[in-house]
Amino acid sequence: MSHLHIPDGLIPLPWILAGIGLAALFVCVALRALKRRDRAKVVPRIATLSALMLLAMGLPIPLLGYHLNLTVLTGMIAGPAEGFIAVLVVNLILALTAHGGITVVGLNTLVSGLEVCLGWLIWRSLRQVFRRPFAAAAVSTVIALLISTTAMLAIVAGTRVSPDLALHRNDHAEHVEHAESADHARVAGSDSGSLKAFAAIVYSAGALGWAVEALVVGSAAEFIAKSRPDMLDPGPDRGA
Amino acid sequence: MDNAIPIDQGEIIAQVNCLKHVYPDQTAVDLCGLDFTVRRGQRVAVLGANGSGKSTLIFHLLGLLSPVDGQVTVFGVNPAKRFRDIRHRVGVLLQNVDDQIIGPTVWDDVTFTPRALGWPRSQVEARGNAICDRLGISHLKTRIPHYLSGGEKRKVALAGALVTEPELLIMDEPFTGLDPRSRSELVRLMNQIHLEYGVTYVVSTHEIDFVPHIADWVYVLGGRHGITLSGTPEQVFSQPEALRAVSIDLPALAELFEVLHKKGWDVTVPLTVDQAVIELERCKLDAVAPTPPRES
Amino acid sequence: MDNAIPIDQGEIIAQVNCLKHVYPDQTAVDLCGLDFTVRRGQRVAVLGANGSGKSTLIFHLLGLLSPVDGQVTVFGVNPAKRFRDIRHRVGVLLQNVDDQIIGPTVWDDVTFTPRALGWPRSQVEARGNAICDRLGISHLKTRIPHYLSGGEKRKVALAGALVTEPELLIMDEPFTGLDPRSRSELVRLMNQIHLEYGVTYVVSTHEIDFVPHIADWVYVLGGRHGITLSGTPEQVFSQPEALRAVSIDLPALAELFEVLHKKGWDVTVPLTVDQAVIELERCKLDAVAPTPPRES
Amino acid sequence: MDVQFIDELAANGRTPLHAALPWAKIAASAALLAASIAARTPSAAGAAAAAVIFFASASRSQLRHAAVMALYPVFFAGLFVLGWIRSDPLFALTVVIKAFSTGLVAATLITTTPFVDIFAAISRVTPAVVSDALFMAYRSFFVLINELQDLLRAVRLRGGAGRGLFQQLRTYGQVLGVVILHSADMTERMYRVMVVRGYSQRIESAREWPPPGSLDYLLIAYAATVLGLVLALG
Repeated sequence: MSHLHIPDGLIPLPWILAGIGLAALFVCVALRALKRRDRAKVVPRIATLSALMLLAMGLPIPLLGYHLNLTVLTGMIAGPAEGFIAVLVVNLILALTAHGGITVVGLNTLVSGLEVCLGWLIWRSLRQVFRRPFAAAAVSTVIALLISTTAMLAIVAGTRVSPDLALHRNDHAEHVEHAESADHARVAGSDSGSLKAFAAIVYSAGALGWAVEALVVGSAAEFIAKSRPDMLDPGPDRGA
Repeated sequence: MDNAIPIDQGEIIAQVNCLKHVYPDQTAVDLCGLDFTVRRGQRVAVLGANGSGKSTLIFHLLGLLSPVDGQVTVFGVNPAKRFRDIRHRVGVLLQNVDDQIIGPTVWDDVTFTPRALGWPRSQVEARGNAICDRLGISHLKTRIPHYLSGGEKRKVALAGALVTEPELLIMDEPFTGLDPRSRSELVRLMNQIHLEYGVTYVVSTHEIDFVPHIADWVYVLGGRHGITLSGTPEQVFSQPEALRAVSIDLPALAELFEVLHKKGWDVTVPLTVDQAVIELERCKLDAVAPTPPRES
Repeated sequence: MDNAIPIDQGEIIAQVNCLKHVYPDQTAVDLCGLDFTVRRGQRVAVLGANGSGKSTLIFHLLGLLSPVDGQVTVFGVNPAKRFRDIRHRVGVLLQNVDDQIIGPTVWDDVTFTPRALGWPRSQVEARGNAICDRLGISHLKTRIPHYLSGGEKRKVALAGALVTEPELLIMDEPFTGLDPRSRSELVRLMNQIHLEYGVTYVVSTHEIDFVPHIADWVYVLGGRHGITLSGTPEQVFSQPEALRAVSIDLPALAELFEVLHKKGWDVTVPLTVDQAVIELERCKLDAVAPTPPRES
Repeated sequence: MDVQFIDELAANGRTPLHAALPWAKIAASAALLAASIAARTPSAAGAAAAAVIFFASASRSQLRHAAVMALYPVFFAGLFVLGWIRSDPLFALTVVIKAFSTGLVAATLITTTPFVDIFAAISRVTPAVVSDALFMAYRSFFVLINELQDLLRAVRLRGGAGRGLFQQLRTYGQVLGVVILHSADMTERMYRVMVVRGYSQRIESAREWPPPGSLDYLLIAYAATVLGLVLALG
């Protein structure tokens, strides 16, 4: 719950297509950035990081409904280019296992991709600020997840000015009348209230999730920094 | 090395009776032949090919699996239910050494269990230092486990298992991945620990060559009924056909003496090179002596 | 099993001269003792304890590492620069079998290299089917690798290495993680392939017991100068002190005969149980025969 | 989410759906997915859900596993529409039903069709790096999960993850750190294997399938009919 998987059937088609298009664009950018590197090196790196994210999700966190994502840690280790493709791979597998919608793979990838990129950026700048890698990693995680959750809320808000609009957006003639006549009233009033309620739930439940994720990512980063500092070294060639 | 003190009696500290286990994928393991008993002070080897149920047996002793049928008792309790109560009395060395070293440094790892059990700091320090000295890894304390050799990692894991001074040490395939020198070193350490701490141990292995050096009691797993043979190494090795039936080949020495025996030499199967030399020298003396060679 | 055809002459297909390598962490490996030469049709074992430089040598032969100093030549080219050119002539089996299977199914994996090399489909099919038949894994073709046993995975990896019918097969510690039965099976397969395809192979191992069964030429790694011994298994095993100096213990049989020899028995070190029986029977006959036993 | 368990269901199951050809199942699933999403009213969504449940029941006893998996998107959908339950309960209900039926379609497909076959279909529309990473991620997952399970077992035997949630999460972080270190080594080994085995183009799956049978045509016809009906219903 440190991050939400958007299910199918909620988001209207234009947003779905926009999500897929934008995700595809970013994948292209990432692939271009990786072009100079040896593919035999890049592919196993992306693959193992994806596998790690999937593994972490299965870790039995003793809090109901929570699971880890490791998106931020992936960003810290792999940088944005490899990291973005890794979250695409993870989201594809998650969609197949009903853990996030199939049609919204694009949007879900954009949200987790944002976490990867933010994780990479914030970690790079915070490493100089905090002496302990634990603190730098934990704070990076919280900030990245806070921003990505907000982005996800923005998507929901953007797609759902009116619930009926979400349902009927692609209607043809016979439904237009119904959509327009019945729902105008609701758009302004109750929906902004619903969104606020939704945001309140997401932020408060999310905060606990961020704390869990931050603790685990912090400890993992500390362990790696001790054993193999080079893995977390923001080397110049990792960036996109 | 052979400080074997065969013990057929004494306090029983672990026992498995007619164990049956079914894995989630429906693979059934049946360890329902002979009973499995560990007595205080024994060095017990569990010998079997891969897939014969060695790990299943070990996991039941550790309470990691719960039997479908049959009984498992360790220090009087059912480990599947109450392993917590006996945790400080049981040390564990699992098969893959890389997957059991958790601490970021050797010292963190060696002292993991007493810290997790909430022991006072002074006691953690004392025990940790003592066991590191004992196993000769004091110089590694600040090192990062990832960069140690396989043999060194084994010692660190062993120290982590022994730091609580357990009465029973359970080792699952501890020789896997070690080169011959590190294996011999481990055999030496196991016996040293047995002598000095009086620790009882159970070790599963598919390396038959080591059995005479590490065990005074052997259980052989395999075949339809699970535990098919048990006895001292001498007793077990004198049944080559029974061993082959469960896919275990004799050590080269034993095989040599089996062939010699079939060819009419008056020899018994030796467990070590020294014993083999004595046997052969005796045979040769017999041969040159006035009594006619006993050809069968 | 011992179809040894010791070849000291013949076309040299791989050669390493005074190799020096420095890893990024500044560990230096110096393989500058004896030269390392592989001739067509040889079965070469590279024997050494962990950390003696076996993998370094193998990685240089495969062009995965580039030497700081010294020369590596395989099929006349420098593999670090032009491994692509000789890839279809070299089959490779690396240490950890789990990381080695790339294809999503057994068939995809076995045919990976010929497809990557762009061979025509019909040839890929023919070769793939032939090698699967040969190694007895045809029934596994559609299986997903992670459901295979360790021994089956090894065979799949071996099939993937042999599918291009390479002239040279390079294996890094292929026995690691296998139980004794799977190891014997692998030894049998290696020899079968050697006989049927005439493939030359180089195998690194720390398991000295297998060397007589898999090699007709042995290089021993260890000590300051890297390659310290070379010769036929008989020649190498008759130098127990030199082996011990590089942390390699003799197999039990060889050790027994070394002791017997020291005690004045007129025996040479055997490589197999059969040879040992012949040696001992001869000795016994000598002992009872009228000629006085040759005590030294 | 238990990838290992799902994989075992798909690889070892023996039901009519397992017997159907992967491409037929994928096509049928796509049509059912479209039908579920296209439903705009609670009744249409309910009809689509019933059709999906009927389809999924061809996986016999595995249906319950797939249904449990489908509860996850239901949970999230519930969260998303929480604010609308009072203002527009029908909308909320529709979204939740749709989340269930789409989830059940995906879950049924994945528990009756090995990942490999689905990946092979995906790899036709994705760049090589992505599809190769997909195949290899899947392999790596099964190697690494054994390691993670071993480590967690070791933690348990060695005294537990610690007292209190804070300490436990710290230990989990450490354990993940160990797995990440090992995965870095594994990456290096995979690189070597790929170089010596001639990796250059892309990893492919060349599973061969028998010609489609009546079951395959039946699945597709059924799904297409459902889609048509739902579109007609609105």
